[in-house]
Amino acid sequence: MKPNSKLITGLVSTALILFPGLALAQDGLNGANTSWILTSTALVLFMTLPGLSLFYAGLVRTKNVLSVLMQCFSIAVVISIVWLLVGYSIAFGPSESAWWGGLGKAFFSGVDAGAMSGDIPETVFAAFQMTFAIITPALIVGAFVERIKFCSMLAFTVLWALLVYFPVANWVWGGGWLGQMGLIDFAGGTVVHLTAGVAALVLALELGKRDGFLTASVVPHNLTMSFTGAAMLWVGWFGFNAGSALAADNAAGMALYVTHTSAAAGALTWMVLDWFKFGKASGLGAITGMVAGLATITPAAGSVGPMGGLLLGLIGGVICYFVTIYMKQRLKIDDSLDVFPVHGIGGLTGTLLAAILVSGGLGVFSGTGMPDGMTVGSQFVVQLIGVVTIGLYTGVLTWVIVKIVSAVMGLRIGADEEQVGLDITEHDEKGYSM
Amino acid sequence: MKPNSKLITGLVSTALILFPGLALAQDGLNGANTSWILTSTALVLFMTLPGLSLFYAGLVRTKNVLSVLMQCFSIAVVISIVWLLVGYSIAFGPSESAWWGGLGKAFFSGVDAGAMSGDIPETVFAAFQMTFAIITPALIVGAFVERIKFCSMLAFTVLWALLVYFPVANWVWGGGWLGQMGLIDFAGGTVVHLTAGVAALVLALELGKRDGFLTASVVPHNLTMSFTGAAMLWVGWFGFNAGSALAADNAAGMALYVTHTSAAAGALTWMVLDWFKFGKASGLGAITGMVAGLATITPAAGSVGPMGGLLLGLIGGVICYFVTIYMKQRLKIDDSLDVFPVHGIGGLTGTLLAAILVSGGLGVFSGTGMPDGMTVGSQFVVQLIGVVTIGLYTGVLTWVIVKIVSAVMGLRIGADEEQVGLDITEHDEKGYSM
Amino acid sequence: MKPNSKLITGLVSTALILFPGLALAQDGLNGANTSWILTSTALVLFMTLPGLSLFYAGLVRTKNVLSVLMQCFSIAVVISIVWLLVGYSIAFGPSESAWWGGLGKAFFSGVDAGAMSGDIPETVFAAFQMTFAIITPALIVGAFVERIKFCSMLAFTVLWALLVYFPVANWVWGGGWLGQMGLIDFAGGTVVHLTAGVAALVLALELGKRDGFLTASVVPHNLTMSFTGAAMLWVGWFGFNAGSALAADNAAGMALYVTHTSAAAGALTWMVLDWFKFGKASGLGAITGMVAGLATITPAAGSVGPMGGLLLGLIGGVICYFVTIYMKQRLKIDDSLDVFPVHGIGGLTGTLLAAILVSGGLGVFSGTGMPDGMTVGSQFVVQLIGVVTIGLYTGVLTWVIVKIVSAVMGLRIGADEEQVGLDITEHDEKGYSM
Amino acid sequence: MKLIVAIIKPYKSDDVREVVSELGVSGMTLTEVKGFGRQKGHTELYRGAEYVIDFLPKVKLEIAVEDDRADQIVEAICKAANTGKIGDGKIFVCSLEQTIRIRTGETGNDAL
Amino acid sequence: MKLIVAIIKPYKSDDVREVVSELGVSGMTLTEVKGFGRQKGHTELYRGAEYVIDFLPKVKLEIAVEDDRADQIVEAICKAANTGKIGDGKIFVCSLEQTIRIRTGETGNDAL
Amino acid sequence: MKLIVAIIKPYKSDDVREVVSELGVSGMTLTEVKGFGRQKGHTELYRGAEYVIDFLPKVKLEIAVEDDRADQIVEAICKAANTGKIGDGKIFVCSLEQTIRIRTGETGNDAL
Ligand SMILES: Nc1ncnc2c1ncn2[C@@H]1O[C@H](COP(=O)(O)OP(=O)(O)O)[C@@H](O)[C@H]1O
Ligand SMILES: Nc1ncnc2c1ncn2[C@@H]1O[C@H](COP(=O)(O)OP(=O)(O)O)[C@@H](O)[C@H]1O
Ligand SMILES: Nc1ncnc2c1ncn2[C@@H]1O[C@H](COP(=O)(O)OP(=O)(O)O)[C@@H](O)[C@H]1O
Repeated sequence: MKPNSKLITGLVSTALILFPGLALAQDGLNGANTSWILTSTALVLFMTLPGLSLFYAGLVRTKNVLSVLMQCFSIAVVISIVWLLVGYSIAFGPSESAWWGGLGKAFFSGVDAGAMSGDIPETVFAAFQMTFAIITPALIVGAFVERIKFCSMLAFTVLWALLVYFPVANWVWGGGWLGQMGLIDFAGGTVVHLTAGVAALVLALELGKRDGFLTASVVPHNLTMSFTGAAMLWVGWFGFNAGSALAADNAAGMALYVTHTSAAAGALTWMVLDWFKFGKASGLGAITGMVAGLATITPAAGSVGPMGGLLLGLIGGVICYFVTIYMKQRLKIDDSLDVFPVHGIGGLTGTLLAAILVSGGLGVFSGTGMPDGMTVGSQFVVQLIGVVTIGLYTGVLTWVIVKIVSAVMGLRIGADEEQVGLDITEHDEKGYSM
Repeated sequence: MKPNSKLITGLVSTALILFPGLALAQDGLNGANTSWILTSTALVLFMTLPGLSLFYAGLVRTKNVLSVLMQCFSIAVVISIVWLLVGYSIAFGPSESAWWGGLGKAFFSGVDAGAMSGDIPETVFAAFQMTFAIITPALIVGAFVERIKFCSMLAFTVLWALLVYFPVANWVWGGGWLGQMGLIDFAGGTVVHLTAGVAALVLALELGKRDGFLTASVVPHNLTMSFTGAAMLWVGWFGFNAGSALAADNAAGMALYVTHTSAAAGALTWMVLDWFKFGKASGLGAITGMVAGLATITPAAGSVGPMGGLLLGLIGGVICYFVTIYMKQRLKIDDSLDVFPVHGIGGLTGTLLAAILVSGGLGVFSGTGMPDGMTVGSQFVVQLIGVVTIGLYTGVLTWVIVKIVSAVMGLRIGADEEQVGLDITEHDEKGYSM
Repeated sequence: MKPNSKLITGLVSTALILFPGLALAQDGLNGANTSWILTSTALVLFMTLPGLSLFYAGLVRTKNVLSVLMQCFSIAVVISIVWLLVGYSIAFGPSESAWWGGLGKAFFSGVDAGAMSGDIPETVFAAFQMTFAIITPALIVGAFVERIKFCSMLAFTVLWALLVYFPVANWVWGGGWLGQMGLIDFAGGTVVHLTAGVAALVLALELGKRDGFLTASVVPHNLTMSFTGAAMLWVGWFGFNAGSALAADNAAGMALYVTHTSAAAGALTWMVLDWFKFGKASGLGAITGMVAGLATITPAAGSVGPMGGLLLGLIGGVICYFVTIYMKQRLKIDDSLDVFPVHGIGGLTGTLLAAILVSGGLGVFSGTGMPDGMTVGSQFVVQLIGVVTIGLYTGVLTWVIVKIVSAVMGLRIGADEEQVGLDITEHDEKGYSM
Repeated sequence: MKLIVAIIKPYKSDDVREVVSELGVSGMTLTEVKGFGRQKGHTELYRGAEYVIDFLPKVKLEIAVEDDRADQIVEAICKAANTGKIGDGKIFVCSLEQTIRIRTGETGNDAL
Repeated sequence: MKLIVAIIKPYKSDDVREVVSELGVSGMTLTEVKGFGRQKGHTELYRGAEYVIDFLPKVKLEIAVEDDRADQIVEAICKAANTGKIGDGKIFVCSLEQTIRIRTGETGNDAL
Repeated sequence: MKLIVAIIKPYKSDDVREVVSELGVSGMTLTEVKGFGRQKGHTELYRGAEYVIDFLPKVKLEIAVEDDRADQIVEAICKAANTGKIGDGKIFVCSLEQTIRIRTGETGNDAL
């Protein structure tokens, strides 16, 4: 494809002299997209550290605050290492298989300073995806806070990433079978939120309830901390969703806008529902609704329009609200920080609704238009297949991993340790010594 | 304007092959600018959530900390929804009127994935501007903390945005009459800070003083929280001011630099003044001076040079310092977190001084040069008109809105509730349960 | 170099019509790089405010928390002013000298809205570098917390920046003799971390120990605050290292990725070592290891590959761990927050190892390849010269400055003030009044 | 000597300090406590669930006084801390065997 | 009247509140305190160093009761707070000369 | 038995704990309190305004001891907590009617 007309060559070099900025564009690098994905990588890491960490840590009791921060932090640490060693390769490696990426890029072999992924450096793509691999197991933390052994938590996390997250990421985003089938999951409704939610549910059931569950002695110790973390999640989510466009373009812009709108709609929903149910809008309700709105829009952020984003936030908000209550009040499952009802159900709802709201024929609620050769019906079937298979796969594998870890090293700390709190028993530290 | 020479077309396609990064430049998209405004949008949201929220929440008493966080958060939520429904259209809609944008873009109609605003996607422009629409009413929170009803606060906010913020934004930035007149307001000295400051003053007067005002029992409960928020404001302000260039270019660079310098100069001023007055530099003084410096530079960030930025920070710092003292000690007005003296006066000062410091003939203090056909005098008159009309308009409209809300649902909580604190009475929650 | 063929001119204007985004590329501006460095500037400021401030403030006792926040904040303030007045010029001014930049750019003269630095606006380059000049003295804070006079601290900071930081920055990055010699210091292993570490050591020795040093009464008052700050440091470091590429390109991508990996490796190392030594992984240990990994990779972030980043984090982690223990337990030096063992030793280690890991012939551990005309040996000698001269220069100059400040205004507060705490004695404020 | 222990509503502590200062009491010690009593605690919301918090924030003031001034001071506290609403609190009076001022070693009434 | 002061493990406070409520005690005051005793404090890590923290978190309950119910209540607290492990805490009983309910001015047993 | 209540400067609490431990006292309870007294509180700044904070941070130590060791211990505390500066604090001594160790049910001196 190299042009060999002398004139053209001359023009091109002239252009390079005139527009030095273009020089970088050689070899296909798009600096603008690179800039935005570098930024998005920072934003998504920021979601976990400190965003999610603070959000979760504020919701537990004082005696466990540091253990939650450490759970999130150490997950980021070990996943980062595993990502380098094999994770990236399993998820995005060059294998032809529709089931995993193979080990061709283990140890980042071949991912040197010159490697490209589309029009951005491969290192940038790999770093961006890594931040997703970090936050997904970190989301699960909400299920097992205040009672899990630190070492078992780490072992679980590594196994879970290897057996659940990396393969599923391959299926959907790495060229695997679900992606080939046309599953719409822009930024992780299934890959991230559904897997995390289902895993959380399994863990909550296996671990059992915290001592004092559903009594006033288990109230959040610091809602200002949770609020701070929630606000960071909102901001960071711009990188999560708009970064998933892998470009600084119109798709990114729309993703950012609908993401924001859905967050606001989810928060509003919870405020209104709390107001109806209890006569007051609670702060924790508002920020939880925000997370529900964000989880719901995530798979659909590349498909829906502004009003579609509003709708998703409202619907996701309502559904997550009632599932949260049902799980806690009726089923009495101690998914302590409501990972399944908020992330699992939110991600599931958004993934299914994306099939509808992507349609270009919904008037003011129109999305970006049905993918080629798809109808709302056929797309919905694909989405359903995605949700069901990923949900089942995650549930079964998580259960197996939990059983293994449990057998080998035990899962739950003793009752005495639980009284004292994990900060002291697992880390010999206290959050506050004021 | 379409080129029809075959040769040129050929060259262009060749160029696209050679420089794939350019493909995005089709249809006028500038990826670099898009990248920076996406980032700026995140930065400005970050200023409100968690920045300003923490800054303000740390300054109130423990029993009201969560209510302040909720005020800021819920303002972000409702304004985001109103923005989608009509706000964006009123501020930046297509109407020919010099007074508002009309309803042509209500429900974001026409703002689809292909819509552009200049060389960035319209969604990005709209999202960026939305973050300004969020922070402006959030700034007003400082006036009514610790004593306003939550529902009245929400009603006030929505009405105020509709009747004050969206129209004023149109006048100055949306093609309205003040913009046409040549008012210099780069990032919101009048649109944001003056309107917020004046509204705060009106609300403070209408609401009356907090119980315990000016006694030691009303000291900030957590200055580390305020410090954290202030630092976030500083960082986020880079998006606010440098993002207002709507491009990643020299104007953005200069805006960022002068913004930073003015923040530092404002902080230094308060430290020195505190030192002279009390023998010690207080931390709260330093961060307040920083905000004063930032508010002051905001309208002028596109006009002044580095030393001009320094000067603005110093002057704004001094003026805001003494007005703050005067309002509190002499007038005994409980504008609780000093919104008017810091933001109102800062924004006003910067707007007026922009007329002078924009001039290219001030030696080392030169700015970017007078706009075409303007002299310092004529520009100053324009600035004065802007400040006076926006100030008056905001004052009157705010007063009317307050009276209406007050009549319909009441404004201030009861004395007993004030004793207990808004966290419990308005939200059934506590900030800390440590 | 101006093309004068009519045809070409015509084509170029056509191109500008076709690709309006290119218009900005005139005069050599690269918008993508500008966007990323604007972002990086925000990220690096974020490292100091609030990142490092919170990291440090959480580690001191309640009575000194605000003083630490104020130390970091006021350092940012005064350095920003000094940077504008002379600092930028000394570090990056136009002088031909290999020892300093001269005063040609004092008061930012000539740095107007049109000035360029490479393909980004000079204001952006200057702002980015300023954030480095801010964080370096802020790192030193860790050595003197809880016992230094506020005014002496400010005087020391200004003198130290003038006599140590600005010149050393010139030597390495501003065209000075070490840069000419080929010293590899991508983002500040010597300029930032080594200078800060050595200065910290000198100050710790001169100031003496805190009352209660090495007893349980001097435990961190709020590890959740330190954790929050540490997480912000991690995120902000992306701007620090990847921004140092001064472009949004492959070098930036690799720098970001290896930076992240080294942070994770450093954290893992400390967790494992704590586990072996004490039977538990401590949270403070984990985040300290993270900082050690980050300091170590900093000079090498432009030279090593992914596995090289892992190695650096592991090695830096181990070395910093044992030096930290040795300094505290054996030498009983109260470098209170371990600036020397973490930053000084980390920066030194990374600077030396860069000579090896830059090599392209290390298989999976290969870096970007030896610079032209260099061997591992010759490069190592250059690195050694850099480390030794900068270390010695910093040590001597810091000692002189400390002696001068000490003689003129005293350095350490009185024993009574130390009991009461700096928040009250130096600022008439308290961190918490809950 | 008597030790007067008053458990009152937090926002009343400044008022009480003032009245007893006026009566010549030169010192007192304040502790933040949580009280359980007839006054109902408040409800807290947690994601669709409601919890009743039984313990309410109160302030405990301890004031050591000479025997003959105890009644007068108790009365003054009672007045200053009274709002007429449930939860106003209690005053307990114990006998104090000895008081020592650490700085001087003074004992008894001199130490107050 | 007696003032019963019980220093117990923090997580036992709800249990104790319940049993004494059942015995008709209508109020009590809780303070978060730190206890030093036979129970060993824990170790804290700080960057390669270890510190022993001597003081452990405890809760102090103060309950004013009529003389004749004191023994019964002390016994009940003892039972509810007992875990059989070192550090369970202590109960101290002092004599109370007077009690006043601030709201009503009632005194003595009526004020409890 | 006696209950010794010492209100001291916070940074003196370790010293006091040490000396009384040396005298064989095996336990004590510490509460963070705020003291009002002859020692002047500090000034706090708030955006151009100044407030005087009357209450200063203090630490309250409660130590139950056998009758015959009370004087000796009071004296030791006095010495350890003394700085000679205003605000050193006070020691109050009350009579204790009963002490019970929750873990074992022991009473009286055995429970200390
Ligand atoms: N028997 C008691 N022993 C110790 N403290 C008590 C007792 N009864 C009440 N209190 C304290 O007094 C406070 C107020 O008591 P409460 O019964 O609510 O109202 P009132 O004082 O108006 O009767 C309680 O919150 C508690 O702190
Ligand atoms: N002599 C004492 N005076 C006051 N408080 C005491 C005394 N001895 C113990 N305590 C309190 O009781 C708590 C438990 O005492 P400890 O000796 O640890 O165990 P145990 O109660 O099982 O003997 C201590 O933490 C302390 O708060
Ligand atoms: N009458 C009192 N009753 C209870 N506590 C007191 C009394 N007087 C002083 N205190 C406590 O003792 C502390 C020290 O008293 P202060 O008058 O400041 O100094 P000094 O003990 O040197 O006379 C006070 O802060 C307060 O906590």
